[in-house]
Amino acid sequence: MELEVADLACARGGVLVLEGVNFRLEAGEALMLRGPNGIGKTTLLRTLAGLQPPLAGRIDMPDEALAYGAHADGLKSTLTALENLRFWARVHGAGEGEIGRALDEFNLADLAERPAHSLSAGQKRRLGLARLLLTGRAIWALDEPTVSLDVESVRLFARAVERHLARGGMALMATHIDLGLAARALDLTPFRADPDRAGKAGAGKDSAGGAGKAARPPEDPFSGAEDLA
Amino acid sequence: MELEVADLACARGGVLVLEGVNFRLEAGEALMLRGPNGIGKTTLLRTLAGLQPPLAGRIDMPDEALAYGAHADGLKSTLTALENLRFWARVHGAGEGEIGRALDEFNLADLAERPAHSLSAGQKRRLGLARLLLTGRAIWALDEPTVSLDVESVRLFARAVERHLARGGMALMATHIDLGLAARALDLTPFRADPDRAGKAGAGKDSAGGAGKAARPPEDPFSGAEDLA
Amino acid sequence: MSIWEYANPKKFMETTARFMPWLVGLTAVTLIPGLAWGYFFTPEAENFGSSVKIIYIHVPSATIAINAWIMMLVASLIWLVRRHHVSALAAKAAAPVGLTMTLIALITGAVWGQPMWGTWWAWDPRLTSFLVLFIFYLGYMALWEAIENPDTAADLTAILCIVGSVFALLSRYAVMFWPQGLHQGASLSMDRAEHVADVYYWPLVLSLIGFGLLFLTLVLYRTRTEVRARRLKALEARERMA
Amino acid sequence: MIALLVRDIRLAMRAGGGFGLGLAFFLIAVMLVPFGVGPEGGLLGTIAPGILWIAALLACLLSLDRIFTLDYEDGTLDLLATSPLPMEGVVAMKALAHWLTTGLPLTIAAPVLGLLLNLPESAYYWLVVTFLLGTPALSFIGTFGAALTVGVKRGGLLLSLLVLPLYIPSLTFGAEALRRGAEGMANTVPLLMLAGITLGTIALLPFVAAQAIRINLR
Amino acid sequence: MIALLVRDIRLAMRAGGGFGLGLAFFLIAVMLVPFGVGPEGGLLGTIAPGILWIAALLACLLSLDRIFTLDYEDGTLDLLATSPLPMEGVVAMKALAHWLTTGLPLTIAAPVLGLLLNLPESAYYWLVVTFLLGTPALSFIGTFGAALTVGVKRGGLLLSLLVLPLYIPSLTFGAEALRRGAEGMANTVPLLMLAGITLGTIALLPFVAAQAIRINLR
Ligand code: HEM
Ligand SMILES: Nc1ncnc2c1ncn2[C@@H]1O[C@H](COP(=O)(O)OP(=O)(O)OP(=O)(O)O)[C@@H](O)[C@H]1O
Ligand SMILES: Nc1ncnc2c1ncn2[C@@H]1O[C@H](COP(=O)(O)OP(=O)(O)OP(=O)(O)O)[C@@H](O)[C@H]1O
Ligand SMILES: [Mg+2]
Ligand SMILES: [Mg+2]
Repeated sequence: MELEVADLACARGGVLVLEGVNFRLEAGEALMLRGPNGIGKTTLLRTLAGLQPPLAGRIDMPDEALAYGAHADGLKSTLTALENLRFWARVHGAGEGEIGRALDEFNLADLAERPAHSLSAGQKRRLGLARLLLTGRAIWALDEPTVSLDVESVRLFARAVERHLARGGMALMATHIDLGLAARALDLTPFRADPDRAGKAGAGKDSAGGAGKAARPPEDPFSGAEDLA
Repeated sequence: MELEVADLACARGGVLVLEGVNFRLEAGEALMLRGPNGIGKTTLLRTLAGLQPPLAGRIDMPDEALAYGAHADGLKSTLTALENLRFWARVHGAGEGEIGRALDEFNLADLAERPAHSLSAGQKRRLGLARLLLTGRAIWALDEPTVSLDVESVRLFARAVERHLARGGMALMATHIDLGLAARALDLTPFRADPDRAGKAGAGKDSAGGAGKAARPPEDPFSGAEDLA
Repeated sequence: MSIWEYANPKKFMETTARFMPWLVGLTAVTLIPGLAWGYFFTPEAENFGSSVKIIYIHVPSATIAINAWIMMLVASLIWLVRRHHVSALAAKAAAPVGLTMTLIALITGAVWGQPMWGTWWAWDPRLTSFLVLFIFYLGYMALWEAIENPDTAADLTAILCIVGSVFALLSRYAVMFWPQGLHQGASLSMDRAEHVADVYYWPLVLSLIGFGLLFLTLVLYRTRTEVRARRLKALEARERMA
Repeated sequence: MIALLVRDIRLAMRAGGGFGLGLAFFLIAVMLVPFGVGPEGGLLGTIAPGILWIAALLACLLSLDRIFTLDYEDGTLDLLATSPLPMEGVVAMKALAHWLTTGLPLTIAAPVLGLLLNLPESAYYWLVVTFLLGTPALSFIGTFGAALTVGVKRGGLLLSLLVLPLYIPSLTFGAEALRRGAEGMANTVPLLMLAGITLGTIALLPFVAAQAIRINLR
Repeated sequence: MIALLVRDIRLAMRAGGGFGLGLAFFLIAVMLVPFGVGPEGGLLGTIAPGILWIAALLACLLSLDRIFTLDYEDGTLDLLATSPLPMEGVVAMKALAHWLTTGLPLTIAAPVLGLLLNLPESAYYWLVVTFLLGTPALSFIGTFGAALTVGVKRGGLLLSLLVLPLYIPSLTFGAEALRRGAEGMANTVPLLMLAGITLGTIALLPFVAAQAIRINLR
């Protein structure tokens, strides 16, 4: 099993954000996505999760292999922690045993019967992370998973990731802090889309077909600047 | 100007969370609130901000001296960054010059005309922090201010805090990461409310008036367990 | 020794535990004979037929339904002013009882209206204001249910109860502008000779007292349950922190 | 999929979840009519079929924005979209849960409200029949509307605006079938149309709505 | 304080902000009536005053949960509570903004809809007068209801349940004054009551609502 991303371009709110993203991830590997605020980490992760189509390029991985963890945790505040996990377990076909293990792994056993709205920010986050174990999926794509976590919980999480990798899983994380994991880092800064490129290309002569290199994102038909007048 | 907290007790969702909190902050000082997830950092900050009444104890500070920064940023997603700031400036009576300075200090000038919903997580956070400069208040009480910020923005923020302290301000921050500020830390773990105390006292004989030491939070009249039958 | 002492949950539980059985007994000895007397030992009215006997349920339940709201209003005020937890819980406990009484009055009224007026329902001012009361009970209970923190819920429902009372009075006055309706005037008041014949009078009084006691019993029972529920919550919270 | 249905119904039953409130709104909206129009029985009886249908429709409408918006705001919808459940199934289950917690209770309560409005005796049977045939369409159409507006912050009003015109055929046929039935006239045609609309929306709209959600998440 | 008013109106004008939607709902709800009740002119004219008032009330209702919930969810309300503005002022401004973006447009649009419903000629003057006198109360009462339910997730339906009964006096007096006015009868008493309720709610409810918000933030 592997994840290969080739020449990927993605947009957010109609604006081209990243292009030419290339990387490869093998079983047991983790990749940390780095880059300043607004570079496009969230955009990239959402594209990989299939929530938005790539503008260009390829994403090669098996179907239904990726578990996405977003900024928001997807918790129902009136359900208890356990009920929340049980719902996701049933959606992904996981059993009761796995729920118990997920609770233990994130030190949530004491909070199992509490409604989610009465948890503190970090406790909620832990619950959101526990869900990952129930998906049974190999590729974890996580957006700032450690937000609000205290030092101890960060360690719990790092250990959970290590175990996941040891089982042959993969992880892809956007984070600004150091988790102490042995992982490659991928800085997204070089892939920032050139804001001028689209305009320049559109001004060229062969703008009719957009049949340039396949990996180039298609031109925005409105980006030509010369006939604005 | 100073902030003094004496024997403070606070509750969250009707449950006593912290008691006997004591500290003192002088002009130019910063205090980092530490403690594991769920210890009560958010609860303490909300109490200081006056959003919930303390159960017992004293909070001594001038009126309207505290600016609160919560987990949520209080941004209107359909307004632009500038419009958002301008609203808060008018609420707090700050002028246009201060808005410009706040934008500069958090490197937001380029984003000023963007609607807030099109900002990335870290950009939103920066905008939320810029609001603090417009309140003109001396005590900043911030709940995990650096969530989602990249390294560069954390540095911007640290510098803004330092400038605020140099002007004679104070800061009180709950955070799990190290900001590189010269600041005292206050670990909240020792103030965790003793879960048995309330019950024991309630079971005692003189539970009628609750007229014990003034600093003690009043008994929860329902905590006596003996005649549940 | 002040009456406020009973606002302490512990004291309240002890005291009520002592006289609950007596109260239940007293309710039984007024309500059962009252209703039995009314149903089996009064003559049928010449122009009302046997349907007149519904009066022994209809009038007391209607009376209690209104008074239950007034009791909730008073309890809410006490909670807001003196912050006695038991009074908040008593208001909460009274709502479902009041709602049920309102429902009983509405249903018996409808059942009675069919033979009397030839219709189950008419938009008569009195009936209409009763329907409004029904809605107020529903809203009050829904608000209690919707808010998790019990003290917050107590505060907000108390505010709703007070504001709601004002608006309930206003709407009562508003429907007076409608053409006057079919409903009976006062039957027990001042000049009873004019309204209800003596044979119907005493059983009615008895069942009124019975319904009053029934209300008291139910409210106390439910208040005790609410106190226990709160204690359970406090205990759970304690275990959680430990 | 069943897990989703169970969860949605459970959420509706929990504090603040909205079960019963649709019903309460129906009751109140019907009650308002005499306050506005005046208490005269004959007039009320004449307009009762239409009023009941309109009120049911508005009660449905008010609960529509719970269908997806909560799940969207707390991130659940993103996670569901990446889960093994097909989005079409998710949409269908949500519509079904909405009907079970709104349309069905309305159907059961409608006869009581008919009493309040002096509905003629002959109409009660048809009241229940038309509601049973018609309300599922309200839920499925509403779910489609909710899917369209899921990205709009507090889109409740926009949602109403989009959905109300789509409700007009169901309303017209439903009220017409009820009125004719009450007067003892033949009402097979409007009844068939009503059922047809319901079947059509159940069969087709989940696919369209699922597509709308995918576009909105993008 | 003016800043708050300006901001609220501006937010309402922005995409998805809901300005105009209340109006649209009013339009559609009134339009539904002929579909439900049947197109007969005389009947429509008789019920028109009541229907117009009820529709206005429901249109108000639908936009109530925007008043505080958005500000609560994104943290603005916490920040406003710690700002120098008194909470009473915040509440009053929000109610005023709500009226300016809902009640006032409704008042202006109502005569047009009166045409659709065959409202008798004599009624148009009174339609505008009763709306002008009555709709501010709807906004202020609604703001109070919104303050009570601000902590309840997606409390829209609960809000309706709480607020609708509080609307009954305004509705009854408003519709009665309109009906009497249209028939050339004396309507000073209901008109005075209508105005009295509006003044009373404007004077008192902001204080109560501010208290409710403080309790909810706690
Ligand atoms: C659904 C229909 C009805 C409702 C909601 C209703 C409601 C009420 C209410 C609210 C009261 C006032 C109790 C009090 O003020 O202490 C009352 C009393 C009474 N009702 Fe009804 N009623 C209904 C139908 C009827 C009918 C059909 C009759 C008989 C023809 C009737 C006869 C009476 C009488 C005799 C009283 C006692 C009056 C008094 O003591 O003040 N009611 N009802
Ligand atoms: N709806 C939108 N419309 C237009 N631009 C947007 C929209 N949402 C985000 N953007 C822009 O797209 C870029 C990428 O945003 P993204 O959220 O992917 O960044 P990020 O790397 O996750 O940043 P952060 O570390 O702050 O979370 C940013 O410059 C942002 O301003
Ligand atoms: N609504 C509520 N009802 C009951 N208990 C609550 C409620 N909200 C929070 N709590 C509990 O109160 C305690 C304090 O919560 P608080 O949010 O103050 O913690 P915190 O120190 O800010 O944690 P974090 O670092 O995770 O943000 C926690 O144990 C939490 O579970
Ligand atoms: Mg991001
Ligand atoms: Mg916190």
